[in-house]
Amino acid sequence: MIYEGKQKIWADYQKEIPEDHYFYVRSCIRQSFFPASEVTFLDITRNKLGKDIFETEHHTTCGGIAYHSDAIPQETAMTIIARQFALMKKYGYENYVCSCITSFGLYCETMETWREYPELQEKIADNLWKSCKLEFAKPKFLVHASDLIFKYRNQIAAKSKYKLVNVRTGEPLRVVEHIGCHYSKMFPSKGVGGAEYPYVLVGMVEAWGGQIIDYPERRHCCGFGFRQYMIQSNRGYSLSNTHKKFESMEPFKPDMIITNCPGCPYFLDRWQYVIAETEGKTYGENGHGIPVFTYEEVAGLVMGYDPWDLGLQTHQVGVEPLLDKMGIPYDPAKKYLGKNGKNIGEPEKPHCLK
Amino acid sequence: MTALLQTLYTYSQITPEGIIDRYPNSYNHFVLPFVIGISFIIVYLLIGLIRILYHLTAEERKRLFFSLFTPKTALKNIKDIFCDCLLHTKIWKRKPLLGYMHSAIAFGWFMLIVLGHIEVALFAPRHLDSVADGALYYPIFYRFFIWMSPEHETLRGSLFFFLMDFFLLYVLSGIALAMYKRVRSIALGMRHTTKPSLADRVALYCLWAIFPLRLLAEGFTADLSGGSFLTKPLNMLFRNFFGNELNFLPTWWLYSICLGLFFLAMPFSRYMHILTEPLLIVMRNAGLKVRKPRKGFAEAEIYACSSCGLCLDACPMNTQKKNLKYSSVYFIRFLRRHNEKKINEIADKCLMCGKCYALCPVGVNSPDIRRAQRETLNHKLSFDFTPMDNFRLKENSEEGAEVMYFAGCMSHLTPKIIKSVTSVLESAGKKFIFADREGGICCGRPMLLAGRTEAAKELISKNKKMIMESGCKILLLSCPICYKVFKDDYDLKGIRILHYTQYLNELIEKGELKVAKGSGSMVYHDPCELGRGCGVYEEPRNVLRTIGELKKAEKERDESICCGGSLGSLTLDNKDRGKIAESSINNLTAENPQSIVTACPLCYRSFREKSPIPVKDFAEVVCENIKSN
Amino acid sequence: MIEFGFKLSPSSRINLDLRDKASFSKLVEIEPDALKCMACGSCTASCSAGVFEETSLRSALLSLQNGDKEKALKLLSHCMFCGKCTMVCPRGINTRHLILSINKIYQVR
Amino acid sequence: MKNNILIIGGGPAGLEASSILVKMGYNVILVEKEKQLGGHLAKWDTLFPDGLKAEELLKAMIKKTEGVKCFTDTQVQSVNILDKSYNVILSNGITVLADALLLATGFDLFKAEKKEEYGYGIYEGVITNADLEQFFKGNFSIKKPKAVGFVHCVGSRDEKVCNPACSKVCCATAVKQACHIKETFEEADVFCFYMDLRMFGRHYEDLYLKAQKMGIRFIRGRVSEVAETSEGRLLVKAEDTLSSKPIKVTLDTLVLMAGMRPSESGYMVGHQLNLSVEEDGFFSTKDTMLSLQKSNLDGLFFAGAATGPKTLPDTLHEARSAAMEIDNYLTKK
Repeated sequence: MIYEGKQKIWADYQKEIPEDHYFYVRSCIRQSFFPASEVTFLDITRNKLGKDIFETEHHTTCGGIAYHSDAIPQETAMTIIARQFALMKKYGYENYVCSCITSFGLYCETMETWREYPELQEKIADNLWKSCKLEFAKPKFLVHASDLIFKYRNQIAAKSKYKLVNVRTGEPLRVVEHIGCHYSKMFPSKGVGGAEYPYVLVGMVEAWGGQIIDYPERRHCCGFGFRQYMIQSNRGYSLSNTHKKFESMEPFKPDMIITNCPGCPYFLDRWQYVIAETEGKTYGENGHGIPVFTYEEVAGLVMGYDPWDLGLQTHQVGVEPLLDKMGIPYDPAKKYLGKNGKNIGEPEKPHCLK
Repeated sequence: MTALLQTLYTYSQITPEGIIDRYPNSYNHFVLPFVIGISFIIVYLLIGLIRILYHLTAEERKRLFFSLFTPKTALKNIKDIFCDCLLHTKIWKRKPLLGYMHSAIAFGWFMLIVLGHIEVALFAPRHLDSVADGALYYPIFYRFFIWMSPEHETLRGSLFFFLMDFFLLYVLSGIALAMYKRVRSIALGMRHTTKPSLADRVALYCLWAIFPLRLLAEGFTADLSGGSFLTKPLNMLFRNFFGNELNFLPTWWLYSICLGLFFLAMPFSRYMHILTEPLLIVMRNAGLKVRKPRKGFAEAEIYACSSCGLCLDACPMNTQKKNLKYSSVYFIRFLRRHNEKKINEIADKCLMCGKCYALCPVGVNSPDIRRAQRETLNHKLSFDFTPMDNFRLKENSEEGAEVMYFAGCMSHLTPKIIKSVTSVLESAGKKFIFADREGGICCGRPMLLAGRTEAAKELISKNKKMIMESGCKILLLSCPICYKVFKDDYDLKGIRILHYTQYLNELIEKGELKVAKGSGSMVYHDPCELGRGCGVYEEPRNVLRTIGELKKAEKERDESICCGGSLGSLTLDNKDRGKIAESSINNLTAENPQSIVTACPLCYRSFREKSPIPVKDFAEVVCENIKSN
Repeated sequence: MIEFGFKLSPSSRINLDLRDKASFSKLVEIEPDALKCMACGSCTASCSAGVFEETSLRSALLSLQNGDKEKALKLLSHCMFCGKCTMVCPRGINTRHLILSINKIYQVR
Repeated sequence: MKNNILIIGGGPAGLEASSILVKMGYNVILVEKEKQLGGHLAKWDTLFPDGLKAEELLKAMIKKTEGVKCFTDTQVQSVNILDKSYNVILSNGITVLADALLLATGFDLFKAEKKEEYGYGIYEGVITNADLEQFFKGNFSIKKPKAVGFVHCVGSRDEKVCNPACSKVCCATAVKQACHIKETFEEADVFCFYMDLRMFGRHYEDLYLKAQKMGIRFIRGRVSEVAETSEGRLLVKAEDTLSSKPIKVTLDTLVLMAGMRPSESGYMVGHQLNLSVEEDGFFSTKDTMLSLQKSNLDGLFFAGAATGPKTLPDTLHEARSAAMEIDNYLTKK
């Protein structure tokens, strides 16, 4: 892999990301699967870096899941989005940051459609007025939360306590980055670094001391695909996608995976358990899996957050080996203690996966 | 019969006067080489015979045994052995000089042996009593052991002397020709001859030496033991040169050594055929067939090959010198030597045109052995013909249609043939069922030729079912390959199987189809499977003669040259096939005909690729010349 | 092992790294024509057995080159050896010997 | 003194070369075996890729040949190589002492009846590309077809007829003719059976796209046999190799795209001069790159399809460069 070649491509896909003042919307899935990630995001940006990130409890889903599952038509999804934009306008913001990749894709798609067909935008504005009596304005800048962390990566690095380095060997950790499909595959110009070699996560990993590994199936979807995972009998398809990625990355011996999408970390994490149970195969060292993180979790680890405050105990693949490598102290006894100090219950031990 | 033997026996007990054994015990050391040789060959033959019989199935052994005592086959055996082994009538017919050479050596030698034994039986019968009395060698060296007083020379005795000298001369003339053939084979009508092996050479030179040595030896002793027009003058000549005290023992030693060496080399040389050919004739006449490429009947065939190399010139592949090595004679030689790689290579290459078999003086059916050899490798290959199970005739049999036309796979690539056949049938007012208008099951012959007998049998049974259910009376074929297998392997009771050449000939002879005389000249090519394969030579010619001027090919009928397109060969490539087609066309156009007519879709296609003159199908020619009423 | 109600689906991708190069070179050795096909499909179109069941030398050769010998053998298992394909092949391939050789090399007994 | 130049073959190559040479001031004699000039061009209706009328092109070309002595319906009877010239006796009795000879003998169309399984001359609906052009010109009739097929590579890329090479122009011709058929018989289904579609020239791909847009169906598979249905239509069999399935379709007209074979009359001339031919039967040129117009004989030149299949523009380029080569040769002499 010629690094300079990738740099040339990255140079072509520079995205303008304003420094401050964002209207923040959450992700349906991440709120349930990785609730600590969004909390960490807000904590880092607001409290550690002092940025103005506004969020309101009045925002809803973007409609993406329903839209991609053919449950609602595009116009409905657009109207929901118009309402979000109306909220942004109402609270006086012009920059829009969303936590979810599906949403990000849908916002891009909607904005592009409106650009091509202004009459449709008129119609949606009309719909919104009729249904909610609201008026919206398109955001001046639309970014994904990972874009922001990318933007702040050096500030985070400056405040970091730990690096993505194996403290025992001094070698940088070998990191697989996985980008959500809807981040830049639909509109390469909307993603940092484009679609073929997205730079958004690579930039973070490099800034924090890790080493990115590039494996053959890096472009491949994690297998999340709404239609596949929603129906049980189709999940084999989803599983096979993930399996293919792991088979492909296995020879590179990655220490961890970093992702920027709601579904990817979930599937990359949980399917390792299913593969281990059905095929008897594990991909990490000594029967462990490869731990999978969201970018906020990685940022949090680097900045010295307590792993259990980051919600790492909710992962299927144990994170302890990685914490050991990075030299991050943790208290195993506190792993399953809730915020209130009470035990939240321990999951059943898997047969195969350590 | 017994009475006759009795008298003969009593008669032989009387030693005629004036014949005296010159040596006590009638023994001299020089007979040893011969005795060793003859004993070896007898033992070898016995073991070989037992081996062959052992590898026959019980059924085959029974058949062979009964055939020996069935007068018809027994008589045929005798006739065949006499004509083929001794007189070599087959070679006479094709190449008279070559025939003379063979019969001179074989028949002449045979007569020398027979007459020698009769002579001993008449004049020194006690030596035939047992091996201890010298029964093995005495008749051979008779002239050495006796002294005959000239006063007692009888008419009967001199007749024998004359006959012995006569046949010796006869043999010597054959040997002289054989030597000449070694130098210039083309003079005897052979372009290529086989390369002799070491054993062949030893046996050959011994054979050449035996009879001149015999002449010398008997010449030396002619004054003592009698002689005739050849040996007596020679004896006189010797006396003039060497004086009366002739030391003749060395020539007798040499004679015996040559005989002994010849017999010792025999099993490893081509001359084994002298002894095995009668066995082959007997087994063939009993109706035995090749089942395995090297055991049982095939072994008799292999050892009966005289390695004469007549098949070299016969083989159509030998238009290219590089293909000489694939001829039957080498195939059989490698079978004898167990050279597996070469055996398979040669077996697969052959076009199976059958010309080597047709021309073989011994009648070794090498195409059959090749097929059996292919089977050893290919019979295990699995196949699946279940999809063909439900094949039914697509068209309902027309009311009163007696003829079923089975075009075969290949005819579908020559629409002209199909169109001609069907329109001729229509002109003759014949209703017919077109069995494979929309495609059908292959006849099985190609499979059979590839040595996949089981697969072929399955195809055959499926087709058979279809044909029997159709209720037709005549099965009409336009492809000789199909025709051959339908005729030989199908067993369609109550159905006449006809190639279209036969059928159209019949229709024309019966007047059901009228053809006009055209003006063009043509030559007819005998397709291998139709001519040599099924013996159909006359019918097509008959029809063609009524249509136009039929010219002759340089070689035709059973000597016709394969078109090169044969399905028989598994490995011959396209280029080599083209070369064969060219040579076949050259052969056909010897008399400058205006067109070539053939009766096989494969020949038709092969020729059309290469021929400078128009190539027509038999049915096409008939169709063009139908006289409309 | 836990029953999840779904499982890994096998990859449909042809993996050329896994193809049986040794057997194919053996095939080429005994029948060099194996390399001459230009995939025109004449053999398949004229096939006598193809009337009854899918039979294709062209496709079989491709399958062998792609490492799927089961498919190749299946595509040839109904071959009646009639030789029509030899006649129509524009590259002059000895199709019958090729089929025979494929069977000899790839059929496990 | 004016040099004599004899040009054998009055097709596009011969015409183009003669018009240039006559302008250069040479004494040009053109021999054509047919009654009319133009070669295959005279028998063609329109030309690919843009549908130019062959007749107009030919007219313009013939017009330029003013001053050329044209002998039509004339063949070369014998050629002798003299010291620095050629002595040529023509079938009309005229003897020419030529200082340079240009072989523009072109090609013959492959005899489609040789592909027995396609049934040319047996089934009524089976015609050749040349027949179809005649139809377009109004000199040949076909019944209004419901479905038409084009078989590419008839007599090309086929070892069975001893021509393993590609004839270069048939693909584009077939697509052009297919469009033309579709324009003539709008209702008809049109199929092209191809092995590889070789649309290599400028605008050829546009022609292909045009054909696709007209609804012409391209099937990647070579037709293997043709049979007649009970209604006298044509049952055509091929394999659709892209779907790996044998297919059959019933057509009314099947057009065989006969390929290019060396010209027989050209071969006769070359034979007398002992010119070497390559395995494909076409004349060998002096080398394969720099002297494509030269032969191994001094003063003998080639232009056009005498040295292998060529498109019309290629042939005309060759004619022009042959004229240059001849001029160079004669000036140097």
